[in-house]
Amino acid sequence: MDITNYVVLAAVLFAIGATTVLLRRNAIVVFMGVELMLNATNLAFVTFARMHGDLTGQVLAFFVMVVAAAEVVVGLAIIVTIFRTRRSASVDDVNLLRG
Amino acid sequence: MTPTGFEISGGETVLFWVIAPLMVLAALGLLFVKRAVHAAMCLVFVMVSMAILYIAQEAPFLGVVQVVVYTGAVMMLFLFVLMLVGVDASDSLTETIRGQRWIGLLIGIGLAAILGGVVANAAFPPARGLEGGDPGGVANPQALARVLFGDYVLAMEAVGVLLVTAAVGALVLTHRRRLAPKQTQESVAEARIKALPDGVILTPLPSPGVYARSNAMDTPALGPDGEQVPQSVSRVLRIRGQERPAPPGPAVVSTSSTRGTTGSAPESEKDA
Amino acid sequence: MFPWLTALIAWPLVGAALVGLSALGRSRTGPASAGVGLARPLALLFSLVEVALLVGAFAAFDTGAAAEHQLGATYAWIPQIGVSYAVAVDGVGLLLVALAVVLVPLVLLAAWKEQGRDEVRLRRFVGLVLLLEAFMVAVFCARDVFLFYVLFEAMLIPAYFLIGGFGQGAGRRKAAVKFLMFSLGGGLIMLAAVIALYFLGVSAGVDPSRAFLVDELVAVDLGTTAERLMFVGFFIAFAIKAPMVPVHSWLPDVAGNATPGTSTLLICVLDKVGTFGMLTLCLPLFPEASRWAAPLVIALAVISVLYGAIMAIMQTDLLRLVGWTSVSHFGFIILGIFTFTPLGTAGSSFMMLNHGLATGALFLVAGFLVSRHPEKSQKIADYSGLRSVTPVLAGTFLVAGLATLSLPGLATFVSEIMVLVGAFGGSPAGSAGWAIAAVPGVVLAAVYVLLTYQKIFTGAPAAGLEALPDLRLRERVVAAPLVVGLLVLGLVPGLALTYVDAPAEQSVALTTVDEPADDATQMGSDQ
Amino acid sequence: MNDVIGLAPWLVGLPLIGAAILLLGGKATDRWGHWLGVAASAASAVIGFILMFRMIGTPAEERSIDHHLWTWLSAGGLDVDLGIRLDPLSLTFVMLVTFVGTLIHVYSVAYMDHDPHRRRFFGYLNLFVAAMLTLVLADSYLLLFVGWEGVGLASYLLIGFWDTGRPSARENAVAAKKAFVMNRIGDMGLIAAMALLFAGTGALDFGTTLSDDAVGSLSEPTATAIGLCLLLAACGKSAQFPLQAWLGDAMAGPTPVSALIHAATMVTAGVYLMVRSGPILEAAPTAQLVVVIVGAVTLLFGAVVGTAKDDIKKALAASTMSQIGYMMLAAGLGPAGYAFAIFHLLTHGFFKAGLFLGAGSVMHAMDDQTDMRRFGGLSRFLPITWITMGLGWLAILGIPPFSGFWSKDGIIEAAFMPVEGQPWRAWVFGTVAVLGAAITAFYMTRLFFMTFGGRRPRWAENQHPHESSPLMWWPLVFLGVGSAALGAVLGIGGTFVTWLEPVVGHAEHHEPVLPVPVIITATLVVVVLGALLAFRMYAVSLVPEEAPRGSVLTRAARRDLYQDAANETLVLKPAHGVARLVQVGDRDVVDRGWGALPQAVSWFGAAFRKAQSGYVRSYAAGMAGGVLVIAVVVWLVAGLGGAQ
Repeated sequence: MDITNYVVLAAVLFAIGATTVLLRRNAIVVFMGVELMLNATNLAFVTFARMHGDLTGQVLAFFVMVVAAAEVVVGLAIIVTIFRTRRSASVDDVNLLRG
Repeated sequence: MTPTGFEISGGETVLFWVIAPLMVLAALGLLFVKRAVHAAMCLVFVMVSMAILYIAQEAPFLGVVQVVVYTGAVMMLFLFVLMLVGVDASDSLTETIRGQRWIGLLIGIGLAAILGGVVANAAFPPARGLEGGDPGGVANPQALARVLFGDYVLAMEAVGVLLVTAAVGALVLTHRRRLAPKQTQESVAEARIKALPDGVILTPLPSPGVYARSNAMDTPALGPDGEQVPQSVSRVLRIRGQERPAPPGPAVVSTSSTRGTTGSAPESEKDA
Repeated sequence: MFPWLTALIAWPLVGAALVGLSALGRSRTGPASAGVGLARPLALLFSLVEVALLVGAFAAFDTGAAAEHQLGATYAWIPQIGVSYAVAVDGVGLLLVALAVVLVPLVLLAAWKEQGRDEVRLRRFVGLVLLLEAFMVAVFCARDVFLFYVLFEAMLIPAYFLIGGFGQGAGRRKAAVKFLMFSLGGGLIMLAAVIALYFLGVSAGVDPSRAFLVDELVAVDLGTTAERLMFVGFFIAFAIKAPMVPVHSWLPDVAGNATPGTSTLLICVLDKVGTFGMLTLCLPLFPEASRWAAPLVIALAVISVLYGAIMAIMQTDLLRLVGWTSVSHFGFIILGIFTFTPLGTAGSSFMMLNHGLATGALFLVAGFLVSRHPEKSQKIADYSGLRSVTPVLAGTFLVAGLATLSLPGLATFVSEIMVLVGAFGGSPAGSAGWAIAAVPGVVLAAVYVLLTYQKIFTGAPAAGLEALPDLRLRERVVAAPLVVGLLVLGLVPGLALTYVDAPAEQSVALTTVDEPADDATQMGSDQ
Repeated sequence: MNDVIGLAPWLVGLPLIGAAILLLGGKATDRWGHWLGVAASAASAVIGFILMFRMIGTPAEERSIDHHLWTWLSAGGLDVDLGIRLDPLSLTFVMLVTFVGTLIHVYSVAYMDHDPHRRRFFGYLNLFVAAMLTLVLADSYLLLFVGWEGVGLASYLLIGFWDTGRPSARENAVAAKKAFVMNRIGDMGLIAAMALLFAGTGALDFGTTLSDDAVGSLSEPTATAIGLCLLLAACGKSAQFPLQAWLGDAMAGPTPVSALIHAATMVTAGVYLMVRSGPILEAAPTAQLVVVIVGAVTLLFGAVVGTAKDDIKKALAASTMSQIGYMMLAAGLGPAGYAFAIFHLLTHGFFKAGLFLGAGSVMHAMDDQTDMRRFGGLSRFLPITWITMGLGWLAILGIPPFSGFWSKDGIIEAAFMPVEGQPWRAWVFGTVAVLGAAITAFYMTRLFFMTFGGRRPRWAENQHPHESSPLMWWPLVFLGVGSAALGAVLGIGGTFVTWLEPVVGHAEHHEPVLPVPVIITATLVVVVLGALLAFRMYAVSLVPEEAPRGSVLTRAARRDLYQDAANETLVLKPAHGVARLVQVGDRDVVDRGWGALPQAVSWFGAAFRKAQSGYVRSYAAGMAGGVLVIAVVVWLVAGLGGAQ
């Protein structure tokens, strides 16, 4: 088997995550899509680390995880706050950005 | 796996071809399942699978971290929030923005295609494997630790600060300032009595099914006047449309009393 | 040596900051608040000290070498891209600086009562005027193309607020936006040319740390196409500012809606940047392209002369009318510059000064007139027979008007005749014909000035205007220096011509370097 | 001579100072201001006398002096000094302007006695004197132009002197504007002439431009163009055809103004310009011919108009126009005519000023009535006016030995001079000149007898005519004496012609196509016939109080041969049409064109605004799509790069 299969898998997962972000209305599911994209990236990092024989890829993946954790914390807090004021978790209900 | 030559073992190949399709399926579940909880479970599956792949790819530390951080912490957090938020119409899969579905799908497929195409067409150097690149031959967690706390110690510290900041930020964001005086039992009681003329019930709401003949969570209670009290059913059930009207007469009560819950669930799902 | 120019630039900035800062924390209301009394004298004091600085600069200026850029100072500003703070003036620049510096106190004095008792507006007004003064002085001194560009755009800020915030007309905001859009549009095109100039200059061997200095760029050969393109870029910006037909549309609206003081600063001084830029940037930097474009430019200039005059005749609004007269006069100035004769160029340089004095006087006096009307009407038809009511005002208006129609004996005549006679012997093809075509402008000028005078000041006084007060002492103090200046410069124009003659010769010499000899025979002066 | 030359600038300076004091001094000078004005003018006249006597005392070849004052403008190859040129020609004008001017100043003291703005009037008069003297003393075309426009300004101010507070105020103001604008049309010619001169000779001062070298260097087309441009200027200033229309309306000004500016001095500046520019005209025979034609046309035009006017001032104005036509005609005849042009200008200055002041005196007596049909039989009540105007009448008719005879006869003789190659010219212009003399005799006699003659007065109610105060009639006496004797004094023996020779050059003597005695006799005969005809119509028979309808020609003449209608149709209406076109074009094409730009921008903005739905997912789709596009582009570019 070719090691690049891992990268292809990562790409597919990334695309699915992106599609989730675009298609789902529930903010929490959208968030999950983001997580999926991050994980897909991590897979690619790990694979590249193995491919090049360089641990930096794994280090980067590690940092991505940490940052992702921080992001989840803040993101979910925001969702909760918004839900409190608007009683809705739909991203479409928050359209204050309309021009 | 030898340091000089690198070749993916047959076991790993099998593992990959078993896990990868399942992962893709689970990921697609994120797109297509209706309930957020189910989506979360799909994601948990993807993440655990990914941990397995990490371990297979000579990253045992990351595999463990993946399980602990993502599956253990992050996804739990998601579930907690889901619990807090509950369910609402946003779970629906009907599209409200015109054209968004096709645009999204197109972009998703396009991304997959282009990323896949790039990977397929790229000329990678011959894979080396991690042992080959580490002359010291140190096992993974230690080697990783050496890099992390050696070359990247500053980034490590910064990330620590980031995490603390995020935690504090979340606290600040979710913290609610008290706008009204604290409610005591006394004040609640006074308020209820004051609102009595408006038709508010003085007593606490009855539990669902208390005065009903069938003792079930999804059946509204009957008031002393024999009318149904819809508020007595959990909000979640009401939003999902899973509540069940109280049976009209005493004749029906005796027959449905035992099988009420199990019999009603498929029905209500059909309604939705 | 004392840095006269830097001092002239910095001093109004200090004044603007002081007046602006002292506005903080003061109450907006309150009857007879003490603050009203402070801002105006403070600003006036600053502008008068500026005049004193100007006298110093004149004393330090060597008139024998008026073509040289003097009193200079050059410091690196953004050395990475070769931008310098470089200031210096030749005779023309110095005269225009003088025009700006002299008009500001007069405008402040003229607008003394304009803002009523509204302290905040008053402070804003005088602060903006001082800010504008600093920018105007700086732009006439700038010897670095980038610095010039920055100031060229920076001037728009105070000007925009002065037009939009303090006008009398209902359409002042719209006029301010129109002004801004036109100016920014031109500025944008100019910016492209400035950047191109930098890169071409550096690639042609200019020291990258001094790559925007005009003196460095003058010697660069840019190649025909590039030179023409850059000329067009600069010229459009200057033509909009000048304003030349057909990019003049913003001017009448501004003139009709801004306060007379704003119009004075804007049209009499700030707009000179356009013609000044043509003279000191377009011609020296792009001599070949200037010659290439001259026939078209001259044609447009003459069209401006006649067009502006005809439109002025057709106006019903007094201040708009004055605005249109400027379109006509700027046409003369551009005509003189692009005929490439020492006489025409010197005439244009002189006319820049004279137009400032004459039109400034006309704007301010018209403002005095409008301020007397019970409804502050600007409609000419609302006035009648005022000569018997306000004889001094009528006389001052007539003198300002006569200056506008270039009556001999006043300075405007000298410059106009220099431009016309110079243009007649001009070297671009057909300039003699265009010069003759511009001559009817003097008749049209007589028509618009005297027609206006006739409508406003003769006949029976209009109802409600029988008891208007005549010019007050303050207003006479405003008008007197302008009138005296026009008279003195008309009888002894040498006072100013010493400053513009040598630069004009040099400018013409620069543009004739490329094609020697053959046009010299066309010039009358050589025979 | 050089010891008094320093006085010359004061000729201009004193009236200028007077004007400044009177105009800026305000009400404080109301009480004595008019006397200051008289003094300033009189002082100028005294200086003029001193200069002239010294000039007479110098040899003929030294009689042209350029007195440099200061460098006026020196830039770009044009060097013009502010300087004074003193020569017999300019001194003649100085004498005319200051002497007649002073008389009219004195006259005005009484004439304007009741006007509350008398001080301002004298300020303007002094301004006029200063400007007129600048005009004639200038040593360059540029400085001449200063005076040229200066007198235009003074004329504008004085015609419109009564521009408020009277029923006719607006009309006066319009008349003033008309005069100035029509003068400006002429000034265009002077500006163009200066441009041509500078291009051709590189200078604008008389000393250089009129020298033989400079004139010789001009090509004939250039010289013709310059000559025609100068003629245009002269037409504007001297009310010559086709720029004559303003002069009649200019009578809206106070009568002394009409006498000084619109009869004696300013309107003759055109003739001065022609004579001064003689060398250039001589180099351009075509231009000369046009000058003569213009003079001849105006001569007849003014004379015809004069026969029909009932307004005494307008009749005199038409006469002025006609007389200047004579001078113009003479000025176009070359050196032979110059001296007589100036001579006639001088005598005309006296007798026409006298006639105008007399008319003013009559109006003063008749409560500002100007309609001659309301006069009649005034000789008994205004004896001094009658006699002085009678002298003026005889002078303008050219009856020997009154002064008009000496100058006008010279012009008629010069008109009969043959021109080489163009034999028709002498006959045509000579005949026109004689014909003009006949018509002049008719309308002047008509004017004189309608005013003073007739047994039955046609006055309005409550008229009590009385002779004016001495301040008014003494000037009349001086001018009357001048009208009677000046011609003989200067004309017998050719004194005046000799005096002017250093400037205008010596005319070679030709014989007219007819013998001189024949011309004189023929002229006198037609003049007497014309006068007798008028006498029969207006003195013997009764003059109707209302003007009869008259023939077509009479009606046309009454309306100035439709000059205003012609201007209206040929110039004003088309000009107004052009102006409307420009105005509409500016609003609908230029302004709207620029307005379309922001409109287009805002249209695009509105289109793009729809994309700003506010839905985060749409934005995310946008971003993702953007990423996709960039990825594709990078991939393609990288692929291409890799292929190379």
